[in-house]
Amino acid sequence: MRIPCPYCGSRDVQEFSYLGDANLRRPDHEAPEAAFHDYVYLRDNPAGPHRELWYHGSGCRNWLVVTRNTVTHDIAGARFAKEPT
Amino acid sequence: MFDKLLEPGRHGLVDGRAGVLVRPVEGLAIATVTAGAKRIAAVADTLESRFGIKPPARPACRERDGVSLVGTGPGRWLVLASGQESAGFEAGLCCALDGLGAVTDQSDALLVLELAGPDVGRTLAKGVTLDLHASVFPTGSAAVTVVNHIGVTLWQTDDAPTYRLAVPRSYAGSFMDWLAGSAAEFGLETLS
Amino acid sequence: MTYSIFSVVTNAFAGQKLWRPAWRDATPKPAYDVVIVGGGGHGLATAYYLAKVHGIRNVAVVEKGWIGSGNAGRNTTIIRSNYLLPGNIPFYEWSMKLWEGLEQELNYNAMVSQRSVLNLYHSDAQRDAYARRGNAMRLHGVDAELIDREQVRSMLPFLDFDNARFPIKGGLLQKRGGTARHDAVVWGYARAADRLGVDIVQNCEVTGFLRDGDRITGVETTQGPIRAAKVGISVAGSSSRVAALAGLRLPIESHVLQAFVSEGIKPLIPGVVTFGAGHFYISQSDKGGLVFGGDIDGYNSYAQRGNLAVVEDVCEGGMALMPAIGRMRILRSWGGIVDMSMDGSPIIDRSPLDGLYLNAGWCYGGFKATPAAGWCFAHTIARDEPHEFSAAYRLDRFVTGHLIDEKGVGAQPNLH
Amino acid sequence: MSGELANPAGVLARRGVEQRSGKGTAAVRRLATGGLVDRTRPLEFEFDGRRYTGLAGDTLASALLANDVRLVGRSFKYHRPRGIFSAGCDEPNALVELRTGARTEPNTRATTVELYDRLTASSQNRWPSLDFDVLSVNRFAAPLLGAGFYYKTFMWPASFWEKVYEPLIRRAAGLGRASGQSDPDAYEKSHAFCDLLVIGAGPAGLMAALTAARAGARVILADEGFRMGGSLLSDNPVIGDRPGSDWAAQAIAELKSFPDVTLMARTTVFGVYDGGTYGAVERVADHLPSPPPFLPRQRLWHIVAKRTVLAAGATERPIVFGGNDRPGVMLAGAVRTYANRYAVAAGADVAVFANNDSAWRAARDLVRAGVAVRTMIDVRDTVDPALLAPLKDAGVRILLGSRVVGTSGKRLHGIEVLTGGHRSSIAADTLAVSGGWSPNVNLTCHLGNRPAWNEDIAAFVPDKLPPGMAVAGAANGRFGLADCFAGGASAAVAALEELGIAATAPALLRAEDEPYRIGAFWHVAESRGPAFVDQQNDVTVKDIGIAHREGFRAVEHLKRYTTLGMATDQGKTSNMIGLAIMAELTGKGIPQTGTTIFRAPYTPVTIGAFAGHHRGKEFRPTRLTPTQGWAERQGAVFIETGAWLRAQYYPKPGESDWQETVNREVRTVRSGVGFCDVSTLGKIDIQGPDAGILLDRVYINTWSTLGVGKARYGVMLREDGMVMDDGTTSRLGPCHFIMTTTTANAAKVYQHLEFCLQVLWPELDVQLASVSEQWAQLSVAGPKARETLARIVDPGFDLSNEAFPFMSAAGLTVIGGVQARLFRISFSGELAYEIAVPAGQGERLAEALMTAGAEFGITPYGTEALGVMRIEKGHAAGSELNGLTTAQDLGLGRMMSKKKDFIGRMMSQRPGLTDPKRPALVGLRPVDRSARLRAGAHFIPVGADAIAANDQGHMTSTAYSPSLGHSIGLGLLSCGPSRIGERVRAVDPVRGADTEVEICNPVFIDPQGDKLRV
Repeated sequence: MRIPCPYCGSRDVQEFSYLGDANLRRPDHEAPEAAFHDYVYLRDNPAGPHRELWYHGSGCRNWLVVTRNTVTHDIAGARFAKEPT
Repeated sequence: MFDKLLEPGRHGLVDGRAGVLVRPVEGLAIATVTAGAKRIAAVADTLESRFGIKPPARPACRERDGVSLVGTGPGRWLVLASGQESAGFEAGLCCALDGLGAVTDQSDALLVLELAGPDVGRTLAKGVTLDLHASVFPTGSAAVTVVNHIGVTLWQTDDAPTYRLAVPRSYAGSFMDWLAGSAAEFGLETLS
Repeated sequence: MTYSIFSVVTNAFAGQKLWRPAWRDATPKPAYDVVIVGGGGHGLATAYYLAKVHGIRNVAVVEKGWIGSGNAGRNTTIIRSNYLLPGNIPFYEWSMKLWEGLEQELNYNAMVSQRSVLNLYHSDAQRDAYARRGNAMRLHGVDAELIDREQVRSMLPFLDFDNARFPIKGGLLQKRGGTARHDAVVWGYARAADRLGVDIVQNCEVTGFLRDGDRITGVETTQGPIRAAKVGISVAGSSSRVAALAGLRLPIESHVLQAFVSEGIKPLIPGVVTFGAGHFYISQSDKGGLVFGGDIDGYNSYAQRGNLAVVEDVCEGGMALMPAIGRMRILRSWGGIVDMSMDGSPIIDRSPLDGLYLNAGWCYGGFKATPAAGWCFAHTIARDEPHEFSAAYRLDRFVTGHLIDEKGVGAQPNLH
Repeated sequence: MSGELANPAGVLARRGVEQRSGKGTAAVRRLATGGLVDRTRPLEFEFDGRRYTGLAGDTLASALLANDVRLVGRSFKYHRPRGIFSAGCDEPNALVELRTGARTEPNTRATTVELYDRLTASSQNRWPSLDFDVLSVNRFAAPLLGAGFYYKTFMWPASFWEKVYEPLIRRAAGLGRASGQSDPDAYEKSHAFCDLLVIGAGPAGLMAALTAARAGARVILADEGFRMGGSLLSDNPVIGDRPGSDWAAQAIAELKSFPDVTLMARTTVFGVYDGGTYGAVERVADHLPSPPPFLPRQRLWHIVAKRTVLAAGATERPIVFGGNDRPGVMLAGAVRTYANRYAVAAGADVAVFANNDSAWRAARDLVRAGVAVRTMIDVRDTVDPALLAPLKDAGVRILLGSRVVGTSGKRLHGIEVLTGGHRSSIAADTLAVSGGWSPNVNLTCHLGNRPAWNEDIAAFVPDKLPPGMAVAGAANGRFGLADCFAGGASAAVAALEELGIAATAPALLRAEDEPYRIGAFWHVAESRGPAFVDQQNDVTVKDIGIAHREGFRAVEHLKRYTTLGMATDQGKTSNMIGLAIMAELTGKGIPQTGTTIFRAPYTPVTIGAFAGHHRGKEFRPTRLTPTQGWAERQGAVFIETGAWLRAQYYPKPGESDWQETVNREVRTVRSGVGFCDVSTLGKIDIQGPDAGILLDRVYINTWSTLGVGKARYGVMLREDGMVMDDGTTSRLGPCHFIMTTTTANAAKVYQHLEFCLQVLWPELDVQLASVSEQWAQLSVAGPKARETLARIVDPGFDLSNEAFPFMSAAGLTVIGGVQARLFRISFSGELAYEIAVPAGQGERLAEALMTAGAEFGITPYGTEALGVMRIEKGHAAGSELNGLTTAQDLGLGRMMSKKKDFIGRMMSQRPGLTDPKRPALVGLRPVDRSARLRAGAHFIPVGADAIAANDQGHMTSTAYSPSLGHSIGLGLLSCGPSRIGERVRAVDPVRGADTEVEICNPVFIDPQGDKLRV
């Protein structure tokens, strides 16, 4: 698998480490415990397109949001996580 | 440190001229310069006015008067200056940037190697997972990548082609083992 | 027909013509007491124990493909109970005990073979961690031995003892561990359940749930609706997808785990061996193939295949540990979709919806759990309460913080 | 076990050689003319101890046939004698043990082994000899050993399975033997990139490559064979007015002239992966007695291709009939290949049995080549007259509407043919069989696609393809030569067009485009004797019947229950027939029945190739500390700790064992001074106006208030509330911190901080840089630490307790102008400093410290003494920071700020994490001071049974404390801190220990910490 890093270009998956669902948002610290439980533990885990976080640790050290199909592994695109959607 | 890693001279195949030449690039002051998202342009301008080189916004290397700027990430550069004293070089950069961006001395963190020879491409292909073909990775291209499980920064300095690799100090021994093994079939000549 | 020396010989003379189907290919009735979703080892074992132990025989197992087409037929067939944490050991030990009597119980030879499982250690810290684990096992009455380098050498002389990057210093040995023939486990449970009246319905995919408010009353399937007083989900790899049909979100990610088998060779590796300094474990099947695997690919996936990086990582571990297998050839590789749970441990529990029960989150350890998972899930469904051996596998443990994290890596499924 | 089996055979083999005094026998079946073998280069080889001669260009199989060796192996289950069946990687029978000793390669297909001089091979799965094999008695048990036999028996008595049955089965199973010795050859990996990857160098592949090359594209052409050309070499067609092999040679020569074209012979593309990545294995030296110096045996290629043309050809399948496994029964295409390419007559008296036209052309070629073909049998009632003519002219007896029902002879000497109700016996030593051709669709299916059924050619053909792949030629179900050329060219043109490269198809070549007609026919129902579908696994038509009868009708159930297609040939010649027979039995059509899944690898690939050079010491890189060289000169003993190699201890002459050395190192530090390289700790440079805010959020304690020039101990949690890492972080300037992490978590923490800055709080203005490699950091500890340091810091820096108290940090210069950083922090509990200099100065600093501390008896110390002293001080480390402990568990709960949010705060409040009964950190000492404590022991109340119900925690770390003169330990004990003074048992059944211990404060030395502050 190759991931199109917006800075480095197409790179082998071995240069990246995977975190998971990129749609999760860390709750505000005033939020109830239940919100943190959902954030830390519950996942949609879809079969199909998935926005997910990858860290290009052996490259430009950027966190990326990669849109990848979990059934076909096709990658629709990738952007820097720090850039607003 | 280099001579401790690999005996100077010929390794692997001995007959014919060596397919790969390697030499350490010593006496470099090296620093990383990192800019916050909002100040990338300002930092780039400062670096340009100081070194007369426009810092690349992509993975590339620009060189002038013994100073090289290698793009290693958005708003992040590796700066290499030959014949400069590292602490002074870092201090100088710090004041020039004056808090605009972060400057970190890496002069002792990296072993910089120069690789050349007719078989350098075939040798690097054994570890580098990038396309180094001239049409894709011409002179001036750079990449932060991984070779033999070792993170390296790699850039091409001329069309020979000649490459430079910055290897983390603690991994230098293992890297040289990999290089010697991978170049053995072509013959490896270590220069100093 | 009961399998016996008599029936085997009779058939030999009858040109094997007397055999009957191992299980009936049933078409679903309109309603059952219990419908189990998923015709894998766990689902079929659950149906078997519902009928055998709890006398609930009006049961259907609905399978979207052919039985055993999921992880039951895609694993590396290892059975063991060498766990660390109190929530796990009694469960897996009960599973081991059920394995030990399985052939007689099912009248089917699942080739349960207790050839031992050896986990190698390569540092003093790792030795102490294995000592802690071995001691925990012993306190639970499970067999465990801590052996040193020379004992390992005498068992496996062909390991790399002289030139290893991470020297072998010893291992944790469970002699009762070993392997079983994975497909035979599925077929054995299917045949035994069928003989107790359980309907096994293949090519029947669940497309939704019948519900009455917050109560589940059956399933919608590609073969029509099937009503049921209770529905149990046992669909490793697809748990999130099926649970989503009932509107539930689970603490699970689906990941792909690859496994490999080599060409058959004469016996080389006596038991199961795991490498402590890389991702590699191996055993040799009765047919002679080296069966081995390593880490999951590490990204969410529903494709039953992986990528080269992991194949290489596994083989690098293999060559680092046993350079004698360099000339052996990989014959087949495959991928299974595993439920990676958020603490690396499974869930056997009632769901928040009445009438819906959950058996999920087995990560890559589901095969060895097959008998006990069936046993405990059947108990939970029949009695509406957790079985003592699966009492820790509650869905609400993530809320309360009573996690069962053998690896101590936290809520990061791809690291478990 | 393998040894017992092997040796007798080996002995016989050796005797065989001696008897025959190394004289090569004549190759009686070599044709006088033709072929693509080099008659000027004879090669000697040895099979089962007997010497033979072959020619350069032979495979082992063609050389054996040339020498009239028909019997080469025994089958898996019934040990039936088997011969050479095919001429390629689809071979089910002719598997041999190639080479000897540590280089032994079991299960090697004789049909793909390129002959080399002094090649040695032996037959497998037979004892004592190939001719007389004891286990061939199994065939008499055949009525018993049907599909599923094992599942129905061996259950009585229960205990016998492991003890008796299974060992016997295991010994009988498997084919070849592994040497059990370390593989002496090297392997490596490489990476390649191209516009167009062409898989297969037959007519379609060569044409695709030529088309792309002429358009200036970057092309890789890979072929599994040692000579490119595919069917152009085996079918001997005429192109224009020249032999196909000439045209192939010329095409290859032209391809070689392009700088951006790479020809990879002996290279199998075995797998398709995501993102246009293809796995291939190049057999660099398998055609040589041993790899030349500096060359690997095999090389694994990662080929990343923008586009791919699959031109992998097709595989012939047989027709299944009684006794079809007898040596001498071969695939028609193989017999044709042996004649055309290798100039070998497979037999002296050949009959052909087919259901399609290709076999008639095979027969025609055989006649042309001078091979005696007597009989042509076709199940069809009529065939194209154009096919009949040449055979009629040659006097071949033609039997249409006929089928072979049986065979005779150990090696084939006769067949029984059924023609319109009449059975007749026909003499033949070779039967060339063809049931039609199956396109090699494997690679089109590796990403999960299924092939589609094509009625016209009675075969599955590619359907949905992997991204970027096109299929051409026979692999696409187009068997005509002109079709192959045209298909290859147009596939290349289309692929390049998508890449914006303009290409034009070469002018069409004049080639005979012979029609291919087939009458689908799978097995002969009227067969006499066992009819084998999968010859290697001995799966018969009857076995498929059993599977059907018992309900194993899904094609995957059929495969798993009967083992059909699970042998080393992956059922290349058998799967199709097996599923056709099942379709027949169920009455479902073949497309409804479907195929099993095609998976990588296409043909088996060595584990060594996948591992490359990553074995032995090179399994993973080794990180060396800045003082490695110096420590070596000191005679230090080193130990692997994760990726690092570190000094474990520094023995002195006269010290009897490591314990004595470590005791001395600890005592020296506690009474004088010592130093230790702690450069392996992670060091992260944190700069920017919001650095303090970041630290407030990642650490449980408060940081924004830390003064410049000060250091502080910090603990960070995972979001789930468990401790992630700890370390000391110092503030070097208003916007500049330097964080230290544990050695193990350095990379993880760095990634975590980047996550916080890029994903959680991108608004924070903070920049990170890892400086772990930049600094050599030495811990200088002991009452004499200050006096020692005073001699190396440059004048002007005030080391006094007042000017530089505990938990201070500063930049300075040492040993004459070397830039350095000094931190007054202590892991050992002594007056201690950590001093950092640029890594290149590390050894100079070590030498300077040795000199400076000489009069105080300074000693370097290693990881062992470091560990002892941290345990004496009750500091948590790896075995306490095990990912299952909370700050509370480690006695650090009070550090948790109530005033701010930080990662892990919320989840750390869950009942399961705050339960007062949770095991918490305590110190432990043996009641009997002479007893030795061991980490991993569990705590059981005194007088209670050693059972799980009474388990109260475990010992995490232990050491012998030279300072206290006895063994000490740290542990996690339920309600521990409230039980100081109580006693429990440390139970360690796996090491047979049960020691009563006293619970105490985890800080054994200087609990008030006075020594730190002097």
